[in-house]
Amino acid sequence: MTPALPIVLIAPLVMAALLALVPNWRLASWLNVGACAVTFAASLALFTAKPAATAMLVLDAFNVALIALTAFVGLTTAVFSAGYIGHEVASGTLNPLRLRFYHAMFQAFLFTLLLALSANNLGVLWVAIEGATLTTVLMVSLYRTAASIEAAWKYFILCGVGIALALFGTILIYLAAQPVMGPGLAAMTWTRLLADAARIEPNILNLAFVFLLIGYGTKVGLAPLHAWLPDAHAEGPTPISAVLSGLLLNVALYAVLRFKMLLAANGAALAPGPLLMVMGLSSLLLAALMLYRRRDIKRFFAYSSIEHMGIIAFAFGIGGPLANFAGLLHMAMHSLAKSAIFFAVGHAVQASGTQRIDGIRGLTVSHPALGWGLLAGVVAIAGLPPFGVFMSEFLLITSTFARQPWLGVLLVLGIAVAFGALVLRVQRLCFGAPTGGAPIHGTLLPLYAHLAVVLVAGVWLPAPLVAWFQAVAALLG
Amino acid sequence: MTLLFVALLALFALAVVGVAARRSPWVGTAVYGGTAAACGLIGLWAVEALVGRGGVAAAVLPIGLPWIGVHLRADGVSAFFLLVVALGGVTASLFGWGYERAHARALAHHAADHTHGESGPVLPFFPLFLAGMSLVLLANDAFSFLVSWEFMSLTSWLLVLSTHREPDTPDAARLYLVMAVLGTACLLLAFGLLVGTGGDYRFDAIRQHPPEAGAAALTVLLVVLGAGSKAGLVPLHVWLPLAHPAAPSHVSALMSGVMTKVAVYALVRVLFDLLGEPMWWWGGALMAAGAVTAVMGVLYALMQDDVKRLLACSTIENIGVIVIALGLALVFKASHTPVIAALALSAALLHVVNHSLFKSLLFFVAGAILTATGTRDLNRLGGLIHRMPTTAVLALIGAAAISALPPLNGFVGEWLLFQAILNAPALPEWSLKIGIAVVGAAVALAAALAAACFVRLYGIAFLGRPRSAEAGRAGEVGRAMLAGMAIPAALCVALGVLPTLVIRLFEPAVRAMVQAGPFDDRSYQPWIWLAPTSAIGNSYNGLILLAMIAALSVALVLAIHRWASDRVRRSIAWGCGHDGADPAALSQYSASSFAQPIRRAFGGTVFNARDRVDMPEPGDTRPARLTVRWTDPAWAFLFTPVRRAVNWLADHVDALQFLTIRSYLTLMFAALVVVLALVAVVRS
Amino acid sequence: MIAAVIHQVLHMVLVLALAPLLTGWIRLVKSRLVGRRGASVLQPYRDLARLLRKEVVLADNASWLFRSVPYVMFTAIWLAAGLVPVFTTDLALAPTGDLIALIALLGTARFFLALAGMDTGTSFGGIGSSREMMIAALAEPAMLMVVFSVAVLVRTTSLAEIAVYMMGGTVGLRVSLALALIALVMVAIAENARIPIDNPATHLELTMVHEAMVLEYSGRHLALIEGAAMLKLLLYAAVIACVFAPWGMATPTQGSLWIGLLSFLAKLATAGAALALFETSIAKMRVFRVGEFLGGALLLSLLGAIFLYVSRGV
Amino acid sequence: MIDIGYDAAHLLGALVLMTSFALLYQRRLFSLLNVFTVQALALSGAAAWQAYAHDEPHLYITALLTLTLKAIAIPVALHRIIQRLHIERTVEPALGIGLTMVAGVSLVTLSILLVLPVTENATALTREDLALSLSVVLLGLLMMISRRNAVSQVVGFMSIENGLILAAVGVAGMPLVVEMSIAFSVMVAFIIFGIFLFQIRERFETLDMRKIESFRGESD
Repeated sequence: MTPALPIVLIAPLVMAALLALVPNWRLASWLNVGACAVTFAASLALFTAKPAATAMLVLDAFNVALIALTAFVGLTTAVFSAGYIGHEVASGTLNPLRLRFYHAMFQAFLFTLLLALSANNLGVLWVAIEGATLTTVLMVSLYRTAASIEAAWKYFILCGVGIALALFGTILIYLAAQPVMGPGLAAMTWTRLLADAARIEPNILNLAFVFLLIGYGTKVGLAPLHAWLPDAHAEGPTPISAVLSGLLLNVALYAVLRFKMLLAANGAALAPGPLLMVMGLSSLLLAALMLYRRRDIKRFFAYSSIEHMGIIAFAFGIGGPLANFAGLLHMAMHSLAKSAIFFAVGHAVQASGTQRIDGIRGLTVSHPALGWGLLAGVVAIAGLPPFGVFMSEFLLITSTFARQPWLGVLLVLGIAVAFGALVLRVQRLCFGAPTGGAPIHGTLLPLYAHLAVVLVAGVWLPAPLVAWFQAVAALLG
Repeated sequence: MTLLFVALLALFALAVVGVAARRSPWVGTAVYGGTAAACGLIGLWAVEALVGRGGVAAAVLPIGLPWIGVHLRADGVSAFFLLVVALGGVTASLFGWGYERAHARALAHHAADHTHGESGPVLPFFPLFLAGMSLVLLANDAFSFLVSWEFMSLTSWLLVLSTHREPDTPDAARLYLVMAVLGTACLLLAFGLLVGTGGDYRFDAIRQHPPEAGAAALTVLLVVLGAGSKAGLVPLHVWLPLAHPAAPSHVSALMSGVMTKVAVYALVRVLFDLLGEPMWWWGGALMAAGAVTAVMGVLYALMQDDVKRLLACSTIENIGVIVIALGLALVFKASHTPVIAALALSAALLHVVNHSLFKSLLFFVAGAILTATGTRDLNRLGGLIHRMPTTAVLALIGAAAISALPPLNGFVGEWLLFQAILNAPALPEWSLKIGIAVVGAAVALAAALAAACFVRLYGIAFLGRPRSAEAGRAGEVGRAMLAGMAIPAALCVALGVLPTLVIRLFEPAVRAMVQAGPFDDRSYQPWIWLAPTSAIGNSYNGLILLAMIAALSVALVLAIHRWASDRVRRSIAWGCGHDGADPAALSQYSASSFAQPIRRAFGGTVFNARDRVDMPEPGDTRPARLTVRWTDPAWAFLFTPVRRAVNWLADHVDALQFLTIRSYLTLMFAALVVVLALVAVVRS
Repeated sequence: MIAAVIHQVLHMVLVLALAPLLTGWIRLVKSRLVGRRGASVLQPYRDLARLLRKEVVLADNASWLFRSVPYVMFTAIWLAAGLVPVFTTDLALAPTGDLIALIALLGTARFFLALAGMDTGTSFGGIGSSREMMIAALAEPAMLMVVFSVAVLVRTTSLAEIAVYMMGGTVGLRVSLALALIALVMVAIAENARIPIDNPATHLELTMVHEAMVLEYSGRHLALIEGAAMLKLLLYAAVIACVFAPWGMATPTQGSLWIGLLSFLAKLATAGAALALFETSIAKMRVFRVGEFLGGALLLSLLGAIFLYVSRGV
Repeated sequence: MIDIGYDAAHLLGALVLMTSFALLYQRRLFSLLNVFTVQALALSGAAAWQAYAHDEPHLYITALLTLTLKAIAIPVALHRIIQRLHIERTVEPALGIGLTMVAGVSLVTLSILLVLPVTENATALTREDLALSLSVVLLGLLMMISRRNAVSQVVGFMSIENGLILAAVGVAGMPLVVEMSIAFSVMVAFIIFGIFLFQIRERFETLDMRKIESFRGESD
């Protein structure tokens, strides 16, 4: 097995331990970046040499791209966070001790995500996601403000219960598989399960999927399980908001999809599609309406994340090659665009000293680079060309309307309502007489890197990526 | 198509230049010059394509949707509309160059007392906007079509926002983008229906398998909604009078004169080409929508006091006329009388190019007025004919042309349209025969009202005495702007005098859509005569008309000055004792008072318009004031309720943000139990 | 071809010569009807000549537009008149424009006159222009609907061909034609500023429409405008005659010019008398009732167009 | 003959379920903790028995872990907190006890209805075990919903966890049970000693969630 995959996993783990010991936060922030760079490089190496699946780890068409994406967003976020915390320290909101903790947790969080993505074992997957919850809960409460602790508490309680339900689902899967492939690891290994899926008792699978959907779905942020998401995004440090939206939601959804594959391969089990569609549509419509009354900029974009997770869930729910392809593309595009937006928001909030939307005005005038970047990000997330989100929404809407007209109309309605809110806000944020004039810390490179990728993807997708997505789309049924 | 690609790439490159070199003093010249050149290339290519080989050229690029690629194809229709875009692009760049320099100078001049501060960037988006429109016309698969369509909306939105310091721009821009996206959504759904589940988004594939009746009907509805919202069909027009004027004038010209035509192109492409054999009622529906739009549009225009808003509303009217012509063409195509269909379609296309010309011209005029006086409010203008003589002449041409006066181009379009309408008896359906008579009345009414509307515009703005100090101080604008106005003005005359040439030019487009030409089975067709086949023995000749008018009036002048007196005495006009006494010329008719008779005749019922006259007591010297209040039915009955509904929902859903953790847990628990119960039920 | 050109020239001269005569005739009949002796039918010629000799008094802020409008509108109307066959259908200009073009030419004249009314910047000009445009806004569609119903019947809008077809007598009596005729007459009354829409002889500004517009004109300009108005009146009479009573008119193939000429004079005389009778027997209506009057005309013409289909499947 | 293995496991499982009913029933925090201790003991007993009966030594670790952490450490810690904050007397159920009971019973029936039919081909013990643990999970959830006090919510959460571990040990030959239980315990520990002890207390000087929830999102 090539060293690439181990490096991807070990680098963050080691760095997490190491960073816990580094007292100098500036050094730590750059070590953080370095570690992420290593991870990203290794993840790119995965494209070339694809190791065979082991009992614990697997690398296939589904997760290879997501791993690279995760490593990339991790890297850019680390770069962003280096500048971000500089300002936080300067303004005295964070002390070095907490920063040590923060950096360690950042790496640990990346580790858990990468582990979850590359896990070939249901147990490992569960442990990884549980670890991700733990680390993020602690980082959300980093500021120690009442609001942040309340957010962390809510996050823990809801996602803890979710995780518990997911574990129960996992046990049920094992229970279903064990008669077929005997006790032991085999009955909890993706590759094996997928191979013998057809012989597994479908009824238990159904039951298990319900628990897994509700469980992991909580972390995806699907309505009505979404309540933790906005507050966690709003109260934590902005880099964490970026990775929460950009990575954690994707990984949780990834878990759900793996199980969906299992059901699809089984054949006799209930089709989970309608369930996903209902939850997706409700998330979409709920979030779309919620956007109108938000006053806190980070909470605003957190709700937009819920909206997009809804769209994605709907896409996988309706299924079929086109919709699944659209869903996968949308996952990637959303994580890039949304984290880019959070980068911009972080700078904007620091520049204007408030998180209230009313307090931020005319960014394109006061900070042109930042303002236009934010605008571009919102345009991208709103699904306007030439950005990648448009392609996925195009595929989704057209293919849906051809098959389920009414659902298509609902989908379009939700997207349009959300769009109205986005335009309303972004115009006020980016145009008009400017408010905050403070200079911004750190580089805008991460923001524009993400936007560039999203832009390119909107115009041209590399063939191997397409091939992977199509393969996975076929598996998702 | 190489030439075309070069031009398009140049446009994109110019956008980059506009960003990169934004500090350089020459950037404006470079970008606008380059854009003009690129548009010139596009125009040349289009003409060559039309004259040369019926204009079919195709290409596939390895980008866009992975398994489809970007399909581009230029047939006659695309080439024709490309020509319209190119014309608009050239003139708008020329005008915009001078316009922006003038405004930069004004800004530098009184930067101190200038309230608005510098405006947002225009340069990068201007060429992109043109490129987007051209790509819409070239796209030959659903994806690239919608990408370019939405790209067009996006860039124009940003162009509108370049004036974001103006008080009412943001709302206009927002409404615009939301309406644009709703329109795109409709088109998305329409293409979803056309493509089906196969996922083959190529237009060629759609052409091979046109949808069956039900789906086709739904598609028509969706396309009319989608393209109509962009073109400004009532009641989807509400954004148009707000957004078009908000942009800088040369952009307004492009949005009103050209972008709406791109929407018309979408209608033509889908209804005549992609949907295969039409049903007669499609055309009926189009005509109904067009008739309402035409009449309502011009009535809106008559209610406006803002020059640019007035022009935008008149765009609505013209779009209505074009849509009526399209509907006629569709009806005749459905009833298998292709030659008449060709006549109607020619009328539509001719009106497309006509309107793009005089509407650009008039928006340029509005821009010139804005530059010279700093206001767009009719009631603060007046007497400009003395201070902006050249502009006044060009504006007069524009006003006369849009009022469909012979021998200018506007009239030719109307003439062709009426010739097509007069063929109604050839139709089988009774409803249509009678309906078309009504539609004809609507067109006539709209035309007559349009004349009134532009007498009002020109008379108030250019004639009479200045109604404000700014208007009194105004001066003629620079050469570039004048040139930008002169080109379309000249073309308006040329097309009016020699319409047959241009109709011949776009005959390939007509042929491609209705498989016949307006002059078919006519053995000999002298090019100075306009005598379409199906215009039963009727003909029109603008050239002779113009010559006669010129000759007769010259003769008249000479004769009278030779035989009768030619003495002239200047004196003060009888102004009811107001002579010098009202410097603000308040005794003059104002824009509102001019529109009053028509408001009385129509406004009361349509807009429930109310005049309030505040007449001072005798002896009181303050001037009487006439205030007009009116409501737009489209807002009152459609948009305000929708907005209210969304707000109501938002208010009520918002409670979910503020629940306790326990209630959220309960939600989760409920979800779990419900789903479990569902599974149990489904299984048993 | 040569003949057509000669006819055309004769025609243009003829209409020019007859226009004041028609006006004079109407005035005479009117004054006789109200029991006055009245001025001679030649009075209009004298008036025009007098005006032509007078000097022009221009408002100080009148622009070049104000000075050129009289010539433009006069030629436009004259040209329009040149399109209407009166004694022969064999006219060189006939194919240059049909009824629609004719209506549009009249529109051009009106457009410029309305502008001229606003040029001096007095309130009366504004009143006149705005009222004139409102009247036109209703009159023009009515006129076009008349054209529509005639054209649907005759399958052409070229006046010459309409005349020929009507003389063929294959049309017979028709409801829709009757309606169209009534509508056309109403339009003609409105367009020529006759009672009950407007009073050509009024001196009370507030009730003026046409007169208010031209209030600032004097001398040769006024002469041209008056002349144009007379031409317009003649033109409408000619149109009605040509469409609804073309009998006696010569065609390229048959009929003699003299008969055509005499019949035309006869038609003019009757039309003038009828108009005078109508005007003496009715009172002027308020300006804001004009809308209803012309709306009625529009409806009648529309009905006419629709009745075509009802009466016999065309 | 009597299958002692089955009976013992059955007995312990049932005991866990009974205790979670008892948890629902408790009014006072201390008694709540005591009942929870009993549940933990029963659970570790079940794990140990499973380890012995099916000879899966790694389950002993689980048993031991449960015993030390849940039966001893956490209850003691919670006792401390309760005493320090003087909230001995406050356990006010949000729903009435009776209602809670009814809900609990219906949940148990639901879980039995769900589990039994789908597991025909599993062993009787597994089926029982699964049904029991599902009921325990649901009851734990119900408890979290029906209590306002942070301590009792944590207790509810931990009883959910107990239910899961019961299920895990019940299923024959399930791998990674230990790892999962460890991960879970770590989480709980982190939460309790991390957020819970220090932060909430230093911020609010209370454990009543109503106070904490006054800082709900967008209270600005």
